[in-house]
Amino acid sequence: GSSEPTTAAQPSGDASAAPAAPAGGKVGIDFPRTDSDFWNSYNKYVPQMAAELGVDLMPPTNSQNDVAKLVANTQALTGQGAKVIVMAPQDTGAIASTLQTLEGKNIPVVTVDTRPDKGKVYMVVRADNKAYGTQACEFLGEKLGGKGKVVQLMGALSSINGRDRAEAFRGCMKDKFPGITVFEEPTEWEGTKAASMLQTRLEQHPDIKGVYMHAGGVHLAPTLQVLKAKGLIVPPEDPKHVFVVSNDGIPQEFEAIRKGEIDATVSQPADLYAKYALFYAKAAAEGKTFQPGPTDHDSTIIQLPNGLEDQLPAPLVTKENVDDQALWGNQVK
Amino acid sequence: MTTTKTPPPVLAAPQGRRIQLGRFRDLTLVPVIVVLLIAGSFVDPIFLTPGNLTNVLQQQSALALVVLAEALILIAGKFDLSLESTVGMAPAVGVMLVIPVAAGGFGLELPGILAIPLCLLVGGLVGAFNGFLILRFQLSAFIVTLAMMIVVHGLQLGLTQGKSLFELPESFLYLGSANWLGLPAAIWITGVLFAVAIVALGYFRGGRSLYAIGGNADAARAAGIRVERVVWVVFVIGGIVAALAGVLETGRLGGISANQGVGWIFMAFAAAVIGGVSMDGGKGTILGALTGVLVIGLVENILTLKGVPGEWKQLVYGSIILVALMISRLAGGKAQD
Amino acid sequence: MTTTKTPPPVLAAPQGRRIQLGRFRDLTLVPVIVVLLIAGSFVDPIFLTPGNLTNVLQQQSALALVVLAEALILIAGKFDLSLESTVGMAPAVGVMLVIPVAAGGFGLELPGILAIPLCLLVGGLVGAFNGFLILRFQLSAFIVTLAMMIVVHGLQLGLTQGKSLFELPESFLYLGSANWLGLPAAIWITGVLFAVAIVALGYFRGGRSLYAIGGNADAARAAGIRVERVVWVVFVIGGIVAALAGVLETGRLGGISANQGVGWIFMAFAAAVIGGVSMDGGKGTILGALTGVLVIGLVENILTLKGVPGEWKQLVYGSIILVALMISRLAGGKAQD
Amino acid sequence: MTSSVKAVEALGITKRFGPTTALNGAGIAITEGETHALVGRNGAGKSTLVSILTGLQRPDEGEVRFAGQPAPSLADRDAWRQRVACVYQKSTIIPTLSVAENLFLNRQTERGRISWRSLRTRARQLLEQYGVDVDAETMAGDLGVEQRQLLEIARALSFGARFIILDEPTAQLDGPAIQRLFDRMRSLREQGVTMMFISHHLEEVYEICQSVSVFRDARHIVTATVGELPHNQLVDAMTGEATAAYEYRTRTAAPSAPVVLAAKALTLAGRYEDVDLSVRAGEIVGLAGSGSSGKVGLAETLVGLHRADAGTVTVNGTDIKQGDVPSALRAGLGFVPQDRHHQGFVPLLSIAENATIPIAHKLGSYGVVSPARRREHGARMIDLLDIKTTGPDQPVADLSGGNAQKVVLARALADDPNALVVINPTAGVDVKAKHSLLGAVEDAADRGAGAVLVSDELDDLRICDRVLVMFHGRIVKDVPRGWTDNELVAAMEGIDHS
Ligand SMILES: Nc1ncnc2c1ncn2[C@@H]1O[C@H](COP(=O)(O)OP(=O)(O)OP(=O)(O)O)[C@@H](O)[C@H]1O
Ligand SMILES: Nc1ncnc2c1ncn2[C@@H]1O[C@H](COP(=O)(O)OP(=O)(O)OP(=O)(O)O)[C@@H](O)[C@H]1O
Ligand SMILES: [Mg+2]
Ligand SMILES: [Mg+2]
Repeated sequence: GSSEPTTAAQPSGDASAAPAAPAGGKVGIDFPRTDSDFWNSYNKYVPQMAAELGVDLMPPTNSQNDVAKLVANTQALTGQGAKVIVMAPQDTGAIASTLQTLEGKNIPVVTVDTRPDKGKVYMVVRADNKAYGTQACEFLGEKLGGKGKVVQLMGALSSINGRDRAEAFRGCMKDKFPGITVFEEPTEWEGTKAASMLQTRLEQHPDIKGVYMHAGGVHLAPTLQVLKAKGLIVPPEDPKHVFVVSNDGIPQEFEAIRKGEIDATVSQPADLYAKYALFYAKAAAEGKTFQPGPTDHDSTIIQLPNGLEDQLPAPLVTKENVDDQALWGNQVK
Repeated sequence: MTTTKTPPPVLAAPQGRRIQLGRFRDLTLVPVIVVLLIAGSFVDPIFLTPGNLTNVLQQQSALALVVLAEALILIAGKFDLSLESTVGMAPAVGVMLVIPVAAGGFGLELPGILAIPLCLLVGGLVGAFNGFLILRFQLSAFIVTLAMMIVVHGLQLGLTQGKSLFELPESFLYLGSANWLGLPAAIWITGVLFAVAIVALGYFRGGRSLYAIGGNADAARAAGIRVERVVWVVFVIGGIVAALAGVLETGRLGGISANQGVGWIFMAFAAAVIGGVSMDGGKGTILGALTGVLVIGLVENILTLKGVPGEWKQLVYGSIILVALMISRLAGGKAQD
Repeated sequence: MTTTKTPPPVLAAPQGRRIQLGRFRDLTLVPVIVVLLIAGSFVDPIFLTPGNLTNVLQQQSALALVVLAEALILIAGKFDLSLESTVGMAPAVGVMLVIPVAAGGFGLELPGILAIPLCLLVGGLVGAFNGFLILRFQLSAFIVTLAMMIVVHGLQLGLTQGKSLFELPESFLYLGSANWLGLPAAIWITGVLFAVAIVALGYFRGGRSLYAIGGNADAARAAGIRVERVVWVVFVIGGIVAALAGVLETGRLGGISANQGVGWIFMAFAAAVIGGVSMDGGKGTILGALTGVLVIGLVENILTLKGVPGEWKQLVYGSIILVALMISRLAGGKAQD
Repeated sequence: MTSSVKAVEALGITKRFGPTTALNGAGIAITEGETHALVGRNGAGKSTLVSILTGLQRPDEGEVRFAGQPAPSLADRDAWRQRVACVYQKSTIIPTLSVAENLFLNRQTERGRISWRSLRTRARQLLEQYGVDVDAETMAGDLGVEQRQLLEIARALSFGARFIILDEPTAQLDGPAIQRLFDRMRSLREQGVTMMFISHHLEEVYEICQSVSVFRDARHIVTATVGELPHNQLVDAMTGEATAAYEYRTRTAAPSAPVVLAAKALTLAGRYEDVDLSVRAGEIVGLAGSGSSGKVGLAETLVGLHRADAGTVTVNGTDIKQGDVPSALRAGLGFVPQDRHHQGFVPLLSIAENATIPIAHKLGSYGVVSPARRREHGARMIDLLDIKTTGPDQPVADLSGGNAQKVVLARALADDPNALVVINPTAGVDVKAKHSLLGAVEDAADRGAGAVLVSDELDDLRICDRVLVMFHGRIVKDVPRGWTDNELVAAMEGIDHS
C-alpha cells in the first residue's frame, strides 16, 4: 500500500489510497460486471467505502459475469498477496472448488449478493432475493385486488437471483393470489427481449394490469416505452393503469415513481453491499468472528451450512417513501 | 484439322432445371414462412391480427437493418462482426455529445438535433476504420472485426462507465417510436432501406459490383472494378446502417443500455445465411436476407405467444431454425455453402 | 466452407518471400508472446513466477482444447460453432446420468465412474449429428452449427432447469483439479493432446488429409481420400475434445453452471485465426493455434494483474488483440484470410 | 518487320516473385496490325508479361509503351482497358453471375438503371456473333470448361480494343471451336487489330501469326517472322537445345495380355449409353469425340467419380465399387482429371505432397508419412517429369500451368499403376513437357500398364494403339493405329459412321 493520508476520501478509484500499515493485510475484490447500473453503483461505492473504513484495498478485478474469469482473477489476487477476497459470484455452483482452494490457503471470503451453494464463506452479504419477489407479489396482488393478469419480466434463469425472484414471485402469487394469472417472460436480462415480449403479450392480453420487472436497469426504459406506445401510462386512479413494480432501486426508477410512471421498486442496497462487504473483509483480516443474531444495522446474521449470512434490509420504495434520503438511489448523482 | 462447323449440342437437361430454380433461390424460405403463419394462427388467434404482425415487424426492424448491413458485406465477400457493437456504441456516443454531464454526457452539449447525424457519423467511422485495417494491412476481415467488436463495445462501456443512458433528446427517440400513417416509422424506414438496397444490388452497376467482387475479386479487378474502394464504401455503409439500427432500437426501448446490440451478430448471420446469402461471398440477395429476418421474427413471436417455458425456449427455438434450414434446403434444391 | 477453391490468383500482390517465411508462418506470434512476457514482467513482478505462469496455462487449458478442436475442423475446411455449447452440455448430461435426483440428476444413478466416458460420448454424438446434417443434407456448416449451438445449450438449460450442478462425483472432478508431478493435470492433458495433434497433422496420413480436404476437397476426392468420412470423423473428434474441455473446466470450477462455455467460441476462433489457421480451410497449424491461445491467456493475465478498471478492460483487451494481429501480420509478411 | 509503328512495346522488364525471377530484362515489341505469337516453355514468364502488359502487375524494372506513349498508371483501369483487352490464362469468369452479366461485367450500362432485358439481348447477339451456344441466363459456374473459355474470348473481343492478348485460348478448345476462333481472329486482323497470341501448339502459331517471339528462362531469346523460323528451330529456341521431334513408339500388346481395365454395358443417363471397353496390359487406348460426346463422363466413371446407372467396371480383375475413387485406386488405377485446378491438386500443399497423396500409406508404417521419403519421391518425380521448380517443397500454387499439370501426372503415376486413366494430360503444356508427359504414359505402358487416354488433341492420340471414337454418348468406331487426321475428325464429327 502507499502512504497517502487517509483523511480525504478518494473516489477516484485509486484503491491503493489506504491507510499506511493497516491491520490484517490486503483485501482483494472482484467486481462481477460493469454493464448493469446496479453493479456500477456498487463498483463506485467500493473505493469510497474502503477509504472510509480504512481498508487496504488492492486494485479491483472484474470478471464480466463469467465465473471462469472470476476464478482466474482470484488466482491472480491471491498471487499478488490478498489476505481476504471479496467476490460476487453470479454463478454459485461453479465457484465451489475455488472456495475450497481459498479455504486451504486460509484466505477468508466474503461474497456479495449471492450465496455459494458449496464451499466455506466467511460472510455472505446480501439481501434476500426471494423476499424481493415476495414483496413485489404482495404489492401487485393488493393493488389488483387479487385478480387479473400480470407479466413477470424475468432475468436469466441461469442466474440464482433471477431464479430466486421468479420462484418467489410465482410461489407467492399461487399461494396468496390464486386469482391472478402470471405470464413469465424469460428476458435473459435483455431490454430488447423484454420490450418484444411485453409488447406481444399486451397484444394478446390487452387486459394485463401488472408488471414485475426483475431488473430496473435493463427493463425500465423498454417497459415504459411499450406502455407509452399503448397509451397505458396513466395515473393509478385511471382504470387503464398498469401497475409496475421494479427491482434494483436506481435513481431512474425513483424518478419514474415520482412521475407516477411506475408504482414501486425494491431497493437493493448497493451502498450497503459495498459497505458491509468491506466491513466484514476488514474484520476477517483482523481475525474477528461473528455470531448469528441481529446486528447494529437493522439486519440479521443467519447461520448457513457453510458460513454466515448478513441479510441486509431491502425496502420497498413507493411514492410515499421515494424521497427518503437514506435510500442509496437518492445519493448517487 | 477440318473446318466442318457442327454447332455444339445444346445443354443437357439436368442443367436446365437448375437455372429456373436458381432464379427463385432467394425465395426458398417462402414455404417456411407460410408454414409459420399457419402454425402461428393455430397457436393463438391473435397471431394473424394486423396489430401483432405489425409488432413483429417493428420488433425486428433494428435487427433487420443489421442483417441488411451484414448481407451487403457478405455479398462483397467480407465479414463484419463489429456491427453489433456499433448498434450500441454509435447511439451512446451520439447522445453523449449532446446531453449534459449530469445525464451522462461528455459536457459538450451540442444541439440535440445533431445527435442522430453524429451517431450515423460514428457508425460510418467504425466501418471506415474496419475497412482501413482490412484493406491497407491486408488483415483477415473476420479477425479484425472480431477484435473491433470487443473494442467498440469496450469503448461504449468505458465512456458510459457501463451505465445506461436514459435522458435522451426527444428527437433521438422519435424515429424509433413514432407512427407514420398508422405504422411505426421504424417499419417504414427499414422497408425503404431494403427496397433501396434491393434495387441498388439488382439494377445498378455499383451494386452489381459487390457480386463480382465477392464472386472473384481478381476477375473484378481485371474488369476495372475498384475493388478496394468499393469494399471500403460497403464497410462504411454497413457501419452507418448499423448505427441507424441503433437509433431505431434506442427509440423503441427508450434508453441505451450497456448491452444494446450484444449478441445480435449471431442472429444477423443466421438470418442472412438461412435467407440464402453465402458466407463465401458473391451469392444471395437482400430479399432473401429479409425473408430470413422474418422467419426469425415469426419464430420468436410464436414462442412468446405460446408461452413456452423459459428453460425449454432456446431448445425449441434452435430446433425450429434447424428445421427451417432443412425445408429451405429442400425447397431450394441446391447444396448450401 | 467451400469445396471448390478458386485457384489462387496469379495476379496477386508480391508473394515473394512466402516460401522461406512460410515455413515459420505458424510461429509469427512468437514475437508477440515475447513482447507480452516482457511487458508482463514490468506490470507485476509476480507475472514471471512459475506459479503465475502455471495458473495462466491451467486457466487456458479448457479453452485451448476447444481451440484445438476448432482448428482441426477449420483446417478441414469446415466450421463448428456448437463446440462451446458442448463444453457445458456434455458434462452436465454425463453427470446427470450418475447423480441422484436430489442433486439434479435424471434418477438413473449409473456408476459414477461412467460419468466421464458418458460425457465424451455425448460430445461425440453432437459432433456426429453435426457432421450428419452437414454432409448428408449438404447444409452449410456455419449455419447448422449455429443452430446446433442454440439447440445444445438449450438442451442443457432445459434439462438442468437453468440450475448449476455442483454435487459431482469426485472422479469427474479429478482431471480438472488434480496435480501430476507438480503441474495441474489439465496442463498435462492439454499438452499431450496438442502434441498428438501436431504429430498427427504433421506426420500421419489421416492428419495430412485434413489439409488436402480443406485445401481442395475435389482434388482430395480424386486422389482417393474419403472426404466425407474424414470430415465426419473430424466433427466427432471435435465434439469429444470439446466435451473433454468441459470435463477439465468442471473440475477446475467444481461445478457446472448453466453458462459453462457460453461465449467461448469467439475466443476460440480468435485464438485459432491469430495463430494462423485460415477460415478458408487447408491452412495453418496446431502449433500456431496454440500460440494464439497463449497470447489470449497472457493478455488476460496481464490485464488482471494490472488491475485495469473493469469498464475499460474490454477496450484495452480488444486493442491488444488488434495490435497482436498486426505484429503477427508484419512478422508473417503475408496477407491473411 | 515492315511497318515501324509499334502498337505495344515492353522494354527491359524484370519481375521477381521472391526467389523466382519470372522475367529478367525481357521485352517484346509488336507491330501494329500484326498477330504476334509469344512462345516459350512452361514458366518462361509469358503470363507474367501478360499481367504486366494489361496493367495488373507493376514490373520491378522496365517500362511499357502503347503506340509510343507511356502506359497509364496502374490505378487507372479504364485507360488500360481502352488500350488492351485480354483473355487471361486463369479464369476471370465469376461463377455466381449469369453469362450475360459476365460478358458485360462492370459495363452493364452506361449510367443509371440496368436493363436486364437489353443486357440479355446484347449478350445473345454477342454469343451468336462468336458462335458460342450457351444460354445468356445460365449461371457461369454451371458451364463446362470449354464454354467458359469461349465466354472469356467473346468478352475480350467484344471490347473493341485495338490490341488484344490471348493467353493460351486454345488449350481447352476442340478443333471446330479453335477454327471458329481463328476465323474471328483473321477478320479482326483485317480490321487492323493487333494481337498477341500465346499457345503451346506451335502449328497454331504458323497458322494464325505473322511473327513470333520466344522466351526462355525469363529472357527474350528471339523475335522473327514465322517464315524465318521453321518448326524445329522454334523448338530449339524455346528449349535452348536441339530437340528431336517426338517419336511415337510402337507396341504390340500381346492378345494374351491380361485385361487390366474393363467396362461392361456401362450407362450413365444423359452422358453415355451402353459402353463396352477393355484395355489390356501394355496397351494405350484413346478416347476421342467432339464436345459433349460423353468421353469425359465415361473416363470419370472408370475411376469412380460417378456411379453409373448400369454396368460394371473392372480394374485388374476386381469389380470396383462404383462412385468410389479409393476402391479404384486401391485396385491399381492412376488418374489424371480433366481440370487440374478443380480436381488436380491442392494449391497450398507442396509438390511432393500432392504427388504422394494416393501412396501416403506406402511412405511409412502405422499411418505415419515420412517427410523425408515423401521429399525423395517428390524429387524423383520432378526429375522424371522435368518439373521446373525450386524444389519438392514448393507449393503447387506457385508453379506455372504446365508444371502444375506435371504434378498431377506425377500423382497418377505415384503408385506405379496397372491401369491409367488420363484426361487431357497435355492441356497447356509446352512442347518439351508434352514429350515427357506422353513419354511417361508410354513408359507406363511399356512397364505393362494399360492406359485410357482421353484427349481433344490428335497429337496426343497418336501414342494410342487404337482410338475409340464416341459420338452422342456411344462408342461408334474403333480406329487402329495409323489413322490420318481427316479420318479421325470425320468419325468424331459423326460424318462417317461406317
Ligand atoms: N504469383 C506468383 N508467385 C510466385 N511465383 C510466381 C507467381 N506467378 C508466377 N510465378 C512464377 O514465375 C514464373 C513464370 O510464370 P508464368 O506464369 O509467367 O509462366 P508461363 O510462361 O505463363 O508458363 P505456362 O506456359 O505454364 O503458362 C514461374 O516460375 C512461376 O512459378
Ligand atoms: N456435371 C454434369 N452434370 C450434368 N451433365 C453434365 C455434367 N458434365 C457434363 N455434362 C453433360 O454430359 C454430356 C457429356 O459430357 P462429357 O463431359 O462426358 O463429354 P465430353 O465429350 O468430354 O465433352 P467436352 O469435350 O465438352 O468436355 C454433355 O452434354 C455435358 O454437357
Ligand atoms: Mg502462362
Ligand atoms: Mg472435354
